[in-house]
Amino acid sequence: MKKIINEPLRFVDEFLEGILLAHPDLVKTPGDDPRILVRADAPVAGKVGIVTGGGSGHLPLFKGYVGKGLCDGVAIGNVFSSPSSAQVFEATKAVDGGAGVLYLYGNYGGDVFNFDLSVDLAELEGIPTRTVLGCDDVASQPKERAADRRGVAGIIFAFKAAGAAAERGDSLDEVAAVAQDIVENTATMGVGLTPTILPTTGKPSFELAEREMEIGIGIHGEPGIHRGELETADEIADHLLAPLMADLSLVAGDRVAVLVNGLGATPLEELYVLYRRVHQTLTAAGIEVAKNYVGEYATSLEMAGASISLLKLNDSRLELLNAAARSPFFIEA
Amino acid sequence: MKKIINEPLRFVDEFLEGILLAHPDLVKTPGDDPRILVRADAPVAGKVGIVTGGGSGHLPLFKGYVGKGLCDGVAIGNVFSSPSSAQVFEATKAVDGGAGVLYLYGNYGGDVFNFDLSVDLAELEGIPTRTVLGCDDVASQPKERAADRRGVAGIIFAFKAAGAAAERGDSLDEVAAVAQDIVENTATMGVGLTPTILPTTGKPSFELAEREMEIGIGIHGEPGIHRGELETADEIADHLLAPLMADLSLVAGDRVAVLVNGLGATPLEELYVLYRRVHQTLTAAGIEVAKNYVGEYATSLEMAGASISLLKLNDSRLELLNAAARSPFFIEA
Amino acid sequence: MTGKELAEAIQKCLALFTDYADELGDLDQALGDGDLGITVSLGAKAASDALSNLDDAATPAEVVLACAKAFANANPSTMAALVAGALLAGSRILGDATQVAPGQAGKFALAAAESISQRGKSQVGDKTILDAMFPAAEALLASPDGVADLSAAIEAAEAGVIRSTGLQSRRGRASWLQERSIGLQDPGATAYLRFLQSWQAANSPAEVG
Amino acid sequence: MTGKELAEAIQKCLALFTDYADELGDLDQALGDGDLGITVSLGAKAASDALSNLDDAATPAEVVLACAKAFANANPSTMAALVAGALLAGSRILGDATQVAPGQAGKFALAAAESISQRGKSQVGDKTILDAMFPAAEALLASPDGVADLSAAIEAAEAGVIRSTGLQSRRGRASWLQERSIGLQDPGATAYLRFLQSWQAANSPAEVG
Ligand SMILES: Nc1ncnc2c1ncn2[C@@H]1O[C@H](COP(=O)(O)OP(=O)(O)O)[C@@H](O)[C@H]1O
Ligand SMILES: Nc1ncnc2c1ncn2[C@@H]1O[C@H](COP(=O)(O)OP(=O)(O)O)[C@@H](O)[C@H]1O
Ligand SMILES: [Mg+2]
Ligand SMILES: [Mg+2]
Ligand SMILES: [Mg+2]
Ligand SMILES: [Mg+2]
Repeated sequence: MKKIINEPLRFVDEFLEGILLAHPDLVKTPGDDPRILVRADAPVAGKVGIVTGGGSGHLPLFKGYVGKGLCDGVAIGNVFSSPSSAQVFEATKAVDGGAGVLYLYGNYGGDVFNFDLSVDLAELEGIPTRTVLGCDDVASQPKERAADRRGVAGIIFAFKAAGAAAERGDSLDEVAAVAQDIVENTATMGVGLTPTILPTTGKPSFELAEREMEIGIGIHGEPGIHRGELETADEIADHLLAPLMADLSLVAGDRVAVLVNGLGATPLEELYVLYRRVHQTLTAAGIEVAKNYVGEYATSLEMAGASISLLKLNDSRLELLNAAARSPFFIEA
Repeated sequence: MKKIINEPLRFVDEFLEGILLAHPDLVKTPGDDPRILVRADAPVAGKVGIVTGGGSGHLPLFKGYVGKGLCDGVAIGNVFSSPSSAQVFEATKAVDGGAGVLYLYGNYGGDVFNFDLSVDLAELEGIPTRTVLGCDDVASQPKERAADRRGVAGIIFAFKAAGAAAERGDSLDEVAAVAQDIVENTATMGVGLTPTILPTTGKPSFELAEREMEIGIGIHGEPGIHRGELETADEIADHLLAPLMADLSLVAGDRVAVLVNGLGATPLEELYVLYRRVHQTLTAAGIEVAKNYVGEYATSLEMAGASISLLKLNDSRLELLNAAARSPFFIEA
Repeated sequence: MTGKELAEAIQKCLALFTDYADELGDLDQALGDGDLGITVSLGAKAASDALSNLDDAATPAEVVLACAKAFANANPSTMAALVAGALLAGSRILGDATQVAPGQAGKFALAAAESISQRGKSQVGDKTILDAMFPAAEALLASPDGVADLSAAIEAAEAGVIRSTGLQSRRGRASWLQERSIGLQDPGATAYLRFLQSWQAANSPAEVG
Repeated sequence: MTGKELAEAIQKCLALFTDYADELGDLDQALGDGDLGITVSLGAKAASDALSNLDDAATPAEVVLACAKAFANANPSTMAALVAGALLAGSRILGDATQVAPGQAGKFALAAAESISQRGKSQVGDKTILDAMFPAAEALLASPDGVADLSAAIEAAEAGVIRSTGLQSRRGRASWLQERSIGLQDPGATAYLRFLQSWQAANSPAEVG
């Protein structure tokens, strides 16, 4: 295990302390637990608050999407583990500006159980909440069970759109509806080449042979749907893209936003090689790429690999993506 | 070799095609060679142009620093190899707005020889040029031979400041003086944990044992100054920081900009663990961190490791860093 | 069994239980994300520490609640959240009494299983911890004298683990493997079995309560 | 030797020379960035291709210029830039003549070495390609009949490679190793030696020019 860390059990708190030291102008912690982080100006009176959260190890997810035009607060747990309900609730109180709070996070059991407990705590304090789950990984369930899919990189579309809706003054139900609309029109698929090593155990999250890849892998190393010989970039792009296009029933004339996301160790150069093929294939099919994101948006520590996400666009979705936003990791100017 | 690529010899052109497809609003290629890239609005009449360049494999360096308030153009070569003088010259012509062109790139023989040839070509066409070399890696030469050091991540400070100076209308000599001033006040030191594999040869750029690290390594895998057992994050931060503080003769009351840069495969979490220690150490020494950058700014494909750069600040340097800038990879809003 | 005795029995059991952390982590790696080993080690340590800090006069229900709280926050995860809720539900069986009454073990186990079933929207056959819990609870309920119970419960839990291995996972992370989950052993169900086995090994069978 | 004959001799030489690409890459890895193997393979291929496209009537100088241009652009790098400049300087020795005159090899080699020395601000003893080039040029100049030349030049270049291995690199990437460069063999000097050896193996010694 080759990591630049100190005591493994202090890893999460230490990188969070680093974030707080680096960006005091953008984010703060409401109490003294660095695992709860809210925008520097929280709570924003009269604005719907958005709280996200989940396990550590996915930077810039989740911490990186706290800011103006994005989420208001985040609670995160140990590497790949949920925050506690108490932490979620603390974030909730810190961002509540009187217009209610949307919980927007990935569909993982641990997170769901802990956020749901916080829903009850918030209700007791008179803070209305709504919950929308990111569930974009098409490799995890067939279309009929789309709501049971796990949430991966595509959730950033929902952060961006719901964050913009909240910023312009939409009500809690409206912001939740925006998030739900985005989630239902987002599809993602990933490929893994090398595993993540968990800092606390020192063990790889999965094992692949020297020339193997795994299509459909989850961002915690959850097994995928196809393991085989490493393919070329174009073949991989085709493998990932075809199910996404089918899932969203894309046809000529449609518009999409594309996210080519690196899982941690894959060079940006390779992500652009993938993007090239995705762009060419979509364009050839008469589908317009109206917005694109290429880089690391949701990682899995030092996993090598990538994911491709598509969001089917209409005018209102695109407008929300293009609205101004600013966090330490994400700027739309 | 586990890479998401197609034909290795097409790797560079393909990722550049991807960049051009993704960011037509920000960058363009003046002819049909994707290795030459200029800002979408180049040439900007009356403005000093800045051309940079070097080998591929360092994204977001160099391509990522072409935009408003940054460089105007770039010419890049094969992985870790120089662009040709013809390519540098083509970039020069495309960005020349009548106020001359600054060549600002890292101090590597291949680059120097090719940029110098282009200086002659530009002179023949009546385009005045100045050259400033990034030479911030303190591991490569002692202080007395500072001008012979190789250039690494710290060059982004010079891009940012010189770009801002050019944008506000400084003359060619003034922009060159800004770049030179920044270069002379920048110091960097890096650590490598795992090597890069060159796509064309499939060979690692160096070899380290399972628990080894190398301090002072170059971004092409050039050997460093100390190879030893992997240390904790805090020990590594201390190892890298002490020579930088000495090199810049920092004392209590000074202000600095800090760049904690990932070399490719190192998770952002680990960079923040390093930043935490750097920030704490500098603060404890009475040195103010007035600006910070944490992330991947100059990489070496999938090398695991990091570098720390310091820029000694004064008011004018800080003002230039804070000026607005925008490229596909770098936004200062 | 008083609250203090219960706390000691739990601590002894947990000391053995954490030896299974690696096994549970490995099983969770094959079917999920591999963190169950951590959840179990951190959770057991937190629960043990919480019990050490508890007043000697604490009732059995208070002992269980302290464990629930500690386990929930140590490494929050599916298992932590479900177990914490299950202990909460179980604690209600114990009421305010200063002693665990004979025969309460079965009711406790059943309430715990029902809580997980409700919160997890899951049943026996979904290949979760419940495939071990419900059969074990039934075995405990079948004979109220506590002695036969634990061995029978362990047998029932083990049978549940084995039976469910052949099924497809329908809940949680493992469900994403779809038909590829068939043949892999459920980590949560195994954790429950190992917990019962640790209890038996650590405490004389008669002490089960 | 006509331009056409020269072009063929170069192509035969380059075909053998590229076999050393791995060795040169490995040496460059130890002292630099490991790309010299690529520079040499891509450069040799580009030069060979350029020569194939050249008019049969091309003069020796035109042949050399075509190689220079191809090599400069194939994989631009220190070696590519220096070699291209060196060939340019050497081509001036050949003038407009349609034949390479006997004895011109030495003058060519010296002009080439001087060009690199000037552009690279480097001398013999700095542990670069020049530590092989200057001694070889002197050996070629010492006996004007071309036959003895090449073997003597190879010997001189080899001695230069060996001698410089004990020195500290003072130019280019290798200089950043400072005293740790001592004992490592210079890739550029080795490349020059391998080039001469390839020439000898590919072409009968008498053909050297
Ligand atoms: N909905 C559910 N109902 C009951 N048990 C569940 C449910 N989801 C998961 N489990 C149990 O939890 C175990 C995994 O626990 P854990 O590793 O903490 O989950 P995760 O890492 O996904 O948060 C599974 O083996 C299964 O026994
Ligand atoms: N200034 C110089 N003068 C002469 N030769 C040089 C100089 N710098 C480097 N070299 C030669 O170039 C060789 C390395 O070539 P190359 O691998 O192309 O360099 P790089 O990869 O650093 O661009 C060295 O082994 C040395 O012989
Ligand atoms: Mg988990
Ligand atoms: Mg090179
Ligand atoms: Mg798990
Ligand atoms: Mg080299």
